Amino acid sequence: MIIEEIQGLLCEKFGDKISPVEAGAVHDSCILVDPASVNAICQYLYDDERLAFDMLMCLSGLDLSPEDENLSVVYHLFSDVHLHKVAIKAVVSKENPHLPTVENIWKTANWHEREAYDLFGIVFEGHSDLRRILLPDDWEGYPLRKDYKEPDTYRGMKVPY
Amino acid sequence: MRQFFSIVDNLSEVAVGSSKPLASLLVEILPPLPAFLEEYEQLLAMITACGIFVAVVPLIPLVLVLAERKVSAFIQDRTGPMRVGPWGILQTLADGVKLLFKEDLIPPYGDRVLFRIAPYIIVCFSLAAFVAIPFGAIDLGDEQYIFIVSNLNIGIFYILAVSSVIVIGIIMAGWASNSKWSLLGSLRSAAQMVSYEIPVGLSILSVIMLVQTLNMQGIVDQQGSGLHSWLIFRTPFSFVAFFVFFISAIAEVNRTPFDLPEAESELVAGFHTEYSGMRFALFFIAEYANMFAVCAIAATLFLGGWQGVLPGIDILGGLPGFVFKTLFLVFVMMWIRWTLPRLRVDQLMNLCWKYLIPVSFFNILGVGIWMLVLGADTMDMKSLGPSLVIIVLAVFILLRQVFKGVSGTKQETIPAPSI
Amino acid sequence: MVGYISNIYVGVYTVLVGMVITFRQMLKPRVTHQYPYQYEFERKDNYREIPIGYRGQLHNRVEDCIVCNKCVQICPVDCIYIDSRKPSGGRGAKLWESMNVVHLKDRKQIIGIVEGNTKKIEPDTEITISQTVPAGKTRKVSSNDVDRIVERKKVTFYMDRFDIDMALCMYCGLCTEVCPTECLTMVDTLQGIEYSEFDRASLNYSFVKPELYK
Amino acid sequence: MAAEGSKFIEVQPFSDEMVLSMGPQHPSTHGVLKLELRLDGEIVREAIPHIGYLHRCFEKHAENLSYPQIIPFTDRMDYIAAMNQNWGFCLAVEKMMAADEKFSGVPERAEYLRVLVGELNRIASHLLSFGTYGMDIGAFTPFLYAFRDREEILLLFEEICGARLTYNYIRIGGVSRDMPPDWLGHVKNFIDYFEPKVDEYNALLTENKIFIERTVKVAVLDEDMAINYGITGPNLRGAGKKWDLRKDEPYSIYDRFDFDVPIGHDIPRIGAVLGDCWNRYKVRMDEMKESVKIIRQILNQEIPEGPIIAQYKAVRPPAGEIFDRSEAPRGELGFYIVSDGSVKPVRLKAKSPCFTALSALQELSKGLMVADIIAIIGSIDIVMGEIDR
Repeated sequence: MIIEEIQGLLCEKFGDKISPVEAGAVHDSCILVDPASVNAICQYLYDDERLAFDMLMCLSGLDLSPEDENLSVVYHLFSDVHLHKVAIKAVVSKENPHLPTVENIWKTANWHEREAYDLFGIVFEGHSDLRRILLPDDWEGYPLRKDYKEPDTYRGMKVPY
Repeated sequence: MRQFFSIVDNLSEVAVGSSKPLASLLVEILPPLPAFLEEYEQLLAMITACGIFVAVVPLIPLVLVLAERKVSAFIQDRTGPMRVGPWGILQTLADGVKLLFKEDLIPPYGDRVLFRIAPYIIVCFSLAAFVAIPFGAIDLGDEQYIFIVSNLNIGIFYILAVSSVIVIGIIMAGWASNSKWSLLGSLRSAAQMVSYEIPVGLSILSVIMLVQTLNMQGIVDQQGSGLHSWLIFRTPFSFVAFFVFFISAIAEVNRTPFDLPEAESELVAGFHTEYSGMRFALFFIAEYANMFAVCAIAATLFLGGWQGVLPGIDILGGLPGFVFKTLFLVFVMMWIRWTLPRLRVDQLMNLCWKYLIPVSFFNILGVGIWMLVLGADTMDMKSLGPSLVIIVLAVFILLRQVFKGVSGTKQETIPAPSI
Repeated sequence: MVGYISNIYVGVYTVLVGMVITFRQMLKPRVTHQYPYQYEFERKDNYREIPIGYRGQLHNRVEDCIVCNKCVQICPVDCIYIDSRKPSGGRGAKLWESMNVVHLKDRKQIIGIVEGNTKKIEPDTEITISQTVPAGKTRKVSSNDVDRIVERKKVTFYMDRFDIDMALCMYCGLCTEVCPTECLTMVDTLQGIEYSEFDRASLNYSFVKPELYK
Repeated sequence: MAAEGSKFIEVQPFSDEMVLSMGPQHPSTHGVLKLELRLDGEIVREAIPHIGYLHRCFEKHAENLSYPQIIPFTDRMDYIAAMNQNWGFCLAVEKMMAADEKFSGVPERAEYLRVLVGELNRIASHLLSFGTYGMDIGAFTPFLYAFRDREEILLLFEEICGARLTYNYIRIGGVSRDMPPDWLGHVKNFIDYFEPKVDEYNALLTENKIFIERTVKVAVLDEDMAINYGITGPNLRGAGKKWDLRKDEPYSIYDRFDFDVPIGHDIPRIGAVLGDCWNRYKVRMDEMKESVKIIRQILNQEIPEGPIIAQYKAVRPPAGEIFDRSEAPRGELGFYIVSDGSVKPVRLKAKSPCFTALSALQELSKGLMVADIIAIIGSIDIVMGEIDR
């Protein structure tokens, strides 16, 4: 199934929560979705027999530039049944980066969401164990944001070595 | 005090024939002692012999550690230690010296007293087992002098009793270290050693039934008429009992595949995780001394002790032959260690309680029935013949299967490209 | 009961098979070597030796270096430091003209101006190299000894500093690939792999030779 | 910043339970993994993995480096199979570059070289996995046998790319060096020597009764759970799912070779069930043989002459984003790259197979024993460098 068909199916179900496929993208195309309903959309993608996306290949946060006021979360899904792929993207603001978790659908999202929280500060509501995963628990700031300034010291140690 | 010494004297009373410990020769050769020491004559002789053993036995680990490293290296395509001395033969000495100079760390919040005495307990009791092992015998005049510290008439029983005290030292070490790894290791070891006492005891029992004595020298004496008189070949059941004993002995001395107390991939180093310096070396000495002791016991009980393959050929009182047998068993232990993976705790208990103990009970039963049916004198050809036939047949069939299985893996003829 | 006995049999059997395999191994020759003693680390045909093109320690032949800064730009970990300045004399001033580097087959180099065709080496001829650096003499070599001849660009900068921090280097070899004069190389001999130091600061190698620019 | 505290296990005072901190320094956590165990005697009630001890900010680094400069950093992710990591990254970038007219595509000869080194590295990686798994279970000898044979592969790599562990060999559009003149002969020597060795290792360790006791029916990871956890590679195939990107979505020139995809089986003879530790381990042993098969096919073919690297001006992929995955020895290695048309990526995320595999540990380890934890970690074959990145 190609991405337009998937997008059509999603539009049928969710209507205006789905944006059209990003035009002009050279490589992979994403379906932009409303961040608040990510969980419902993913549940539909997982449950529907025609789609049956049973594998979350990758979940990544995305910050395009320091000037950008938005963060995105990209979900790369793969269906082991129909062997098709789709990427959906949810855009949240940098001030209030909240969106629902998909951990209840794909368990692998647990650690991926923790990583996105750790490095981008995106808060996944309803996550069972949302804490830093790669960085120390008392690290300040979210390093993969483009406007991140590294601290001078961490616990008395000089950071820029 | 005097009463205590008389008990010791009674215990060490010669039980069989006119054989005496070698140390009593000393008493006879030396000029007579002053009158007030006369009644302690035997005791002094024993102390002298003990002194010799305490000096000699710690040298065994020195050899065995190197042997283990070399055996493991040869199995694993390596050369082992090569730098200290020719072919690295002084490596253990160098390690010992290094450990001697290391700081003796005691973990804070640990139990300092127990932590300090635990290695001594382990070493003492593993050395104590050597007291009752006959290393050889020599005929002088009409008297037979045995290379033994004390010819106890309950020798094997004494050894079993002494070697089971070691577990107390291990638990002390684990508890006093104030480390969870140590504690886990020592508790594993407690469960393991207590359980494996039983198959050891039972398989010894099936031998005792054949020889009707607990005296170690007495057991050796009955195996004096050549290879076929060794207790391992007397009945098919004692053949099995040897393997049960050997497996349990490996577990008793905490070696792979039963080295759970010090499983390095699980428990870091088990009960001696927190030890350093000479105290750590003491654990090593105890481990290897123990290993030598159980192999010596196995050789004594099953493989004819210091008696030779043919009757009457006992070079140097049979000492080299006995050491050779023991070292061979030690080698097999090392060979097993560097071949097999480790069991899990519950499987270890399974093996003991579900396999080894039933089998050794079956052995006792079998030996009894064998003696009832074919006569109590197992040296008689009527009994020995069928036994040898069954053993040879079983070994032949098993080994044929094994070699068939091994050759299934394609004997590779191509050497490694870089050699 | 059958399962019980077959369990024992399989246990004994597989253990014995393993033991036979390990015993068989004991009779074979060893593969390990006594590292510095048993082995002559000289280049031979035996491929156990350090192979040609091994990525060892970095080395810069500053005589060839034209201070183009490409290595600094490509280095992913920024471990190369170059300071340079222009010679006085304004635009177009150069320290020396373009020259040739003659790579001999015994891994030595001669720098100078090669007379005649440098692209193609005819066998059994004599190659004359004049104005060799730094001696300034003329040398003659047989073309059979010559591996290749590389053109060396003209040098237009004084090199004040060429430091490589080998403690930072990650041995990716990208800098040697971009080097236009092939002066920055990775040493593929024993010196390239054995250069331990007690002090980390002494791993910072300085290659600059001020006497070259006098 | 949200108030947060590290989640540590708490036990009630005077209970029979004990908290044991396994790692980060521990002989068999394959690097610097820390596990917090809540133990009831020997039985594990709960195991929480703590990762991040080897975090080197790969993704942050990558945003500040040009594409060719990132390749040495991918070496350091999964340092056991660095060739495959190079390859995965280059595949993703090449896919983006395909839209660039000046990019001439990967030459044929380079594809063959890539498959050769990729499969050799797969063998090396599985050998290490086999060896360390033996050591985790307690058999030390297979470890050194595995290292002995892996050494031969490292020598081959040393010859072709000059490094033993961090190769930086596969570049965008090709490979960095052509093979030395007699290299294929050395590869053939190695393959001839190595192929019978796998049988020997199977007899020594795989079929050993103690090993079987330790690994069968331990930590069963069934297919549904594996897919839900996003677990791929040998761990998924051990659960019985026949899924291999080399076969099912063939990249490079894998469609020209004939090889099987080994999967796990229920084996009543030894009691193995789909998805247990033994099956996961056995899949790796079988895969080594399949890799040997592929290498043999290359050796029997004529490798086409020609250039080894594509022609292009500079690596400036057109703006856009891509998620591409390739089959590394430990599973599907994905790279999510967002480009804005400059020489540096805007965002690069590496989806490592070990990361997802380790996340299943918490669920797998419940109710097992301490020794089984070691068996699981070994059987999912993690490399901390890839998890922490």
